[in-house]
Amino acid sequence: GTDAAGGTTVTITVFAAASLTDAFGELGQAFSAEHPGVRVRFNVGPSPVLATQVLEGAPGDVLASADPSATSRVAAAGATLDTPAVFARNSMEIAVPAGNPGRVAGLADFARSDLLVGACAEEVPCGRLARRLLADAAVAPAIDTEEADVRSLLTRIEAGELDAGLVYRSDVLAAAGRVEGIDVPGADQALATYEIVALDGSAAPGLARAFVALVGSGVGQRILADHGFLPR
Amino acid sequence: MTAPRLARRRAPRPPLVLVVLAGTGVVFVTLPLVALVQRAPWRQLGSLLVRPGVVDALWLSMVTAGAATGVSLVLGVPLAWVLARVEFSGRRVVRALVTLPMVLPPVVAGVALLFAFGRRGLVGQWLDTPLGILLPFSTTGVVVAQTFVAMPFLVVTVEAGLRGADRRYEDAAATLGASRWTTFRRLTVPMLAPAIAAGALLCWARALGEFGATITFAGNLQGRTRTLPLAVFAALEGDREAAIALSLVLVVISLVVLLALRDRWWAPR
Amino acid sequence: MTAPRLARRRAPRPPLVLVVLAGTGVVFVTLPLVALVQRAPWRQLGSLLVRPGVVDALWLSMVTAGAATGVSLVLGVPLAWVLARVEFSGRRVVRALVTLPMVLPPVVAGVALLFAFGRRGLVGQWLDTPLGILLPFSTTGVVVAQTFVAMPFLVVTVEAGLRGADRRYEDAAATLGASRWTTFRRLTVPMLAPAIAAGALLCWARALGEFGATITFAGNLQGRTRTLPLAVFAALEGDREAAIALSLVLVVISLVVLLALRDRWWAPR
Amino acid sequence: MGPAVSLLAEVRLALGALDLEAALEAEAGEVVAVVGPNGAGKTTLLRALAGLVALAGGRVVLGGRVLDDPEASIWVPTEQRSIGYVFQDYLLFPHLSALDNVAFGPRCRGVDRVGARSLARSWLERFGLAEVVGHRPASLSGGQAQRVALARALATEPRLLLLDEPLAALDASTRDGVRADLRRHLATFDGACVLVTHDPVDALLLAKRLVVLEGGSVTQRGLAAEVAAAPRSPWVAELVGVNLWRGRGRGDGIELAGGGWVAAPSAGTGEVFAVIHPRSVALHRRRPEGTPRNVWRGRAEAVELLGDRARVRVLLDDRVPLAAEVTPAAVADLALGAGGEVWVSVKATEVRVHPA
Amino acid sequence: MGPAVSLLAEVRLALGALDLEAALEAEAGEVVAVVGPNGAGKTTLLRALAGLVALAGGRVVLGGRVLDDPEASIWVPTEQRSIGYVFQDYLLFPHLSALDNVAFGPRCRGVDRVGARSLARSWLERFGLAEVVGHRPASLSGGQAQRVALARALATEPRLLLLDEPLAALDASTRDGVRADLRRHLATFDGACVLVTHDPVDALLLAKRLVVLEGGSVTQRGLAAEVAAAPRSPWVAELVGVNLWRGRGRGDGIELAGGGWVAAPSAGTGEVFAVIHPRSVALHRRRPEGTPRNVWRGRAEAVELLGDRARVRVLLDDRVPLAAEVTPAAVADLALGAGGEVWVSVKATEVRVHPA
Ligand SMILES: Nc1ncnc2c1ncn2[C@@H]1O[C@H](COP(=O)(O)OP(=O)(O)OP(=O)(O)O)[C@@H](O)[C@H]1O
Ligand SMILES: Nc1ncnc2c1ncn2[C@@H]1O[C@H](COP(=O)(O)OP(=O)(O)OP(=O)(O)O)[C@@H](O)[C@H]1O
Ligand SMILES: [Mg+2]
Ligand SMILES: [Mg+2]
Repeated sequence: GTDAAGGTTVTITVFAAASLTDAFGELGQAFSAEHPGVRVRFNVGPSPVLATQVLEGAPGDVLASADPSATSRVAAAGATLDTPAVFARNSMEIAVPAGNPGRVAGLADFARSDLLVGACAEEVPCGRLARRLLADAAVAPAIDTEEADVRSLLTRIEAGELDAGLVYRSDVLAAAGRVEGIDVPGADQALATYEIVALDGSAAPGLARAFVALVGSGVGQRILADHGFLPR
Repeated sequence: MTAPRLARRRAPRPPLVLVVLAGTGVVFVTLPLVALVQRAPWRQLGSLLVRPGVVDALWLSMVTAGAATGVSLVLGVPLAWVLARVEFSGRRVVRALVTLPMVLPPVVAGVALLFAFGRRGLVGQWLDTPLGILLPFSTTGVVVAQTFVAMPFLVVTVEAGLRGADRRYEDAAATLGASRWTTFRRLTVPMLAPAIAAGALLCWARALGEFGATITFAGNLQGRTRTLPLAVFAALEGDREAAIALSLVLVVISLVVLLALRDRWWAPR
Repeated sequence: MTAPRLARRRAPRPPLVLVVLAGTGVVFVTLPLVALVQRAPWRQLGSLLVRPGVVDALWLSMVTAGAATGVSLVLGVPLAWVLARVEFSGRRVVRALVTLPMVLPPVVAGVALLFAFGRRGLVGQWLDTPLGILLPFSTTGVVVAQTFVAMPFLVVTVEAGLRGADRRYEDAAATLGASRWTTFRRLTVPMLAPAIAAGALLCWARALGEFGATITFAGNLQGRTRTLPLAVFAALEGDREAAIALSLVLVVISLVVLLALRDRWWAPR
Repeated sequence: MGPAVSLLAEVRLALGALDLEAALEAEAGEVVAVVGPNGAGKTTLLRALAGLVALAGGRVVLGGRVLDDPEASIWVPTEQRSIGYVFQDYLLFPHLSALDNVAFGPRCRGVDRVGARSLARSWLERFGLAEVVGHRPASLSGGQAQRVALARALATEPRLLLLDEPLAALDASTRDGVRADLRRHLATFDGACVLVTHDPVDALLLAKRLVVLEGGSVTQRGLAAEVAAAPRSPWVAELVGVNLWRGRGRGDGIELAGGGWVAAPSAGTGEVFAVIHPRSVALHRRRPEGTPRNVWRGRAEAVELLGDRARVRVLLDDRVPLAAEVTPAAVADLALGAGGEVWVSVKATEVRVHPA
Repeated sequence: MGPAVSLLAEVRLALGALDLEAALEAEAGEVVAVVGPNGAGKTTLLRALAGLVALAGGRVVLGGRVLDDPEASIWVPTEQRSIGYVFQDYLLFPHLSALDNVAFGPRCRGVDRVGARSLARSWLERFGLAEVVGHRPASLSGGQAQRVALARALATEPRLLLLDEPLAALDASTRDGVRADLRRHLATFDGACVLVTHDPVDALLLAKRLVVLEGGSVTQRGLAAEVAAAPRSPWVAELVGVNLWRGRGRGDGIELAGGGWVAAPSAGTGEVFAVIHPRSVALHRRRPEGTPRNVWRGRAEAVELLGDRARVRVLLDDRVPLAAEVTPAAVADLALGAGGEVWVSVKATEVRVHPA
């Protein structure tokens, strides 16, 4: 198939990291508004899983990943149309349950043994960033759990099971009211990067590239900013 | 007057130890469910159910879990029979292999399925190019993933049932001229109804709750591969309340199915 | 000369339909495993196993899955007995409740456990402040999560076994002066060995592969709550090869356990 | 063993199509045989005494202790009843050896493992089962299984023994031995025993009193000899081997219920039973002349050779069955075969009459 | 039914402690009774004929068709053997009604559902089971279950009937009826039939020839009358109700194997059996004077009353058992009781001698 013609509906499939679900939902609507007759469909999941799916021949048009290593793996295998581009960044904040029961003030509190604190596992980007921030602040943290992703960390904080955790700003925003965010000094030194690329297997490479372009455009960046992401 | 007395006699004081242990078990399992229900966003539930995608996911879950159970029955009951009744070398190995998917972390199971049935996979490559069949990202792929993960539960349960059964009834059937196939159909399967029902239930439940293998192998596409657990996953990202509400939908449906099916299937002979 | 002939007679030509279906089942289940093994990074395996954390995770998985199976046996077999043998109103509801954790998406199961046994949970709050017991983030928490998710498999299997069993043997035991407790211990349990073994196996496998509920409820800390599936998941994020290798460790261990236990437990009476 | 025990039972219950209503008494040390046709409710009666099936009404009292009384809401569960039960299909525990099957009861009643096993062994040896103590039930022959079941029931030294066809699967010689052993055991046994059997020899040899159960009701009861001498139902008559007809007494004869006349002295009036012993029945090829007052025409249905006697089953008027006992030589002389015509004569003095 | 069928079997196999080695022949339309003590291997023999247990050696041929021959590696599976088997414990399918149990066989052999059911119903009615056609086995009485099993086996019209104690659970009157019916059926049956039974009456009435199996081997075979007249083992003797001793002939008497002397005319030489009918045994309180040449001292072990006869079991020299049949009056006269001393006399002419 090619671009929309004669009123028939064309569907493009965007593989998106789970943390982008809501923002990309809006982007998809914006894209459909720009391209009548084109529907955007999302396949959301953990970034490495998405990369594996692409590498195993899953039929997708665009890959938007929260983990650059996943995109580079796909690119290295020659499964992309272009080189991956950064389209958003995210900074870290301390999240505490509503009311801050642990009286957490800053990174130094991560060393307190009377608190239950958590971070992501080292294998995932948010874990690496959290460790870098803690190291920069010379804090030896007493971490009680290393979560596999930000979301489960956030779930835990919301439930009051943890007194504090290091998560993304966008996540704090999404969970507004249930968690409170505390700024971390030097957070801009450790930013998560999000990459997007059109895929080689796309049946509609034109549309795929157009979607990538939309994400990088002013409209796209504004939508992302609304969801707490920093500009690329 | 007779009926209650009969009941009274049949069940004289169950032993305290057993009742206490069983009670503990029930409380342990029920508490989290109660907590979940208590914290559930009941007010949202109505609006949630009309959200686009939710009904799709629900329907897809029912269809795929049902299909996976069906496929598991068709392949798994004969498999259990062969394992229990036919002597062949390597039987233990086959039996162990068949039970392995149970212990594989589901995501890895999904990866393994991709390796096998993906477009570049061991078998998938032959399905794709000459035949044009693509399992991943199709509803069929969801069924494949669920079957792979859930069938072993059926096989193990039915095999245990077969091993516990008195084989001499099968002898009797043979003297009446029943081939092994007839015996299987008219004797083994009906006499094993409780074990098969239990196995199918376990299989169905495992398929219905299946997440890791499905998202990895079949992806997460609304209307095609996004089953309810995948929808819960997607929802957890933004709106946790919605995710819990969705899970409750799953729970309620299972409850209805369990309550409805039980008595017909489980009646003691 | 006698032995092989005996074997020949016992198993005259199994019906083709069954063999074909069973074979299809085996192939279907085995293919992904073969593909996984084929693509596994065998060279890495050695270095992987000596990585810090891997042995910890392995050991923790064994311990917690074993403990969860033990707890499930202690609570689940009596529960199955009560469901199968004691008549009480609401029995169907209890039975349905007990089977629900099977269909709950594991992550939601973890959330439910948090709601119940977490620091602010329904029961957890009383465990935490006055008693100082904190289940999440502890190895005990892992066992709790695994038990919650896996016990229903045991209960359903054993109940099916009990319903398939001939109750008149229990009558006979009563005439010999055996209390229901003695009957349970000395008659019901031994006669139900195949069903209990099958149930325990399902339960163990489910606990060993358990991921979602564990990570949600018990967290993920090396040496304390990071079981092998959690390690696999973490590795999947970074190094897929490592993840596959770790899964293979799980597979090999299960294979060893399955091959070792089977014959003693499953021997037909 | 405890003090002398006696059983007093009145059982009323409904099970499927069966309405069982039977009273039963057994003095201390006494054996009561329950006999009756298949499906009469014998097994169900035993199950009710054991507490395995619920009474709808009536009561069961053993040695002064009320075990079951629905009206008074008293009910003692089976395991507290001190009974021994030999089931019609044995119900040996399939996962235990013969030895452990027998040791199971003593173990439940508090005997330690070693004691229970040696007790079990001695019971098994008593019944000639020394060779199969280690066998599982699946590898026992039918007769061996039945003896194990008997040993298992006796080993608990119960106050009430319930034996459902305990010797049915035994071969002739084993049966004699086991019966004698059982008899000896019962002679020193001060509990009550209820024995269900189809074998008149077992009934007559083991029990003093008989209770005849037919279609759920007791049709006759009394000392074995009394019952044999004056059977009150065709089934009992058949059991004890005599012909029994029912009719109305007319002074010098009986008008049969289904039509027909039997000459008999002092037949009395009202409903009566006519009992004719097969030995008193003579068979002829032609109509006999002479003193016998009862002469009927019939058809020989079957000839059974029982050692030195032959039993011929004759159908009179194509309707009324009659058994005759003659010598094998007579069978040959008469050239009897199934379906052959035959004349029957019975002297009126040989017809015994009992009021119904 | 097909053409006339005859059975030719030679069975050798080992099962647990049992070494079975037995040959069996049955002509077309003939019934062979297999009798023998419990655990002799009768059931195992039937199972081997049915193909449910493997032959180690020998062969089974039915109507010219080799069913089993390990040497030639021929083996026809059970379901292709056209047999009917009544199992000792019935093995009725628990999930099917009596009707469907009986209809199962015809269905398997290609009869349509309606036909199979009406066939089944007629078989059940024939055995007096019209009332329980819809019952599941769990709600059948023992005797009803056995008749259903018999009907199930006969309904397939097999070429070879294997009946393992087919009448054991039946009450006396039902038994006579079912036996007569079975007899009638067997008379028109052109297949072979092997009947296992403990009941001499069944054996004598249903079968022409007997095979006696003891400890896995055939100890005697022949026409029923021949076997009864010249039993060759104590068990057969007991079965037919006579005393049988083994010894060595010494012209005018027999030296018993275990020691002791029995006077008998023309005792011959070599190994012989001495057969003494219980009726020929006289009992006395004091040492009798007179013509009887065999006089022994013994102890009365047991007295059994069988209707108008009493059977006394005497132990001679605390070792050799002997059965005597006397009148009940004699028992009273002698004041016989278990353990009482008694003198036994047997006229030498009453001792029958057969070469062993
Ligand atoms: N569980 C049951 N449900 C319905 N009917 C039953 C049940 N058990 C027995 N019956 C019926 O009750 C009647 C009596 O059965 P029971 O077993 O007491 O007979 P029985 O006198 O022991 O006969 P038999 O001599 O053949 O063993 C039978 O007609 C049987 O079909
Ligand atoms: N599966 C088996 N394994 C081991 N031994 C067995 C097995 N089946 C039977 N036996 C033994 O073989 C012998 C013969 O058994 P079988 O059942 O053939 O005897 P039977 O002649 O039918 O006796 P009965 O008259 O008591 O039914 C018995 O001693 C029994 O213990
Ligand atoms: Mg009965
Ligand atoms: Mg037998």
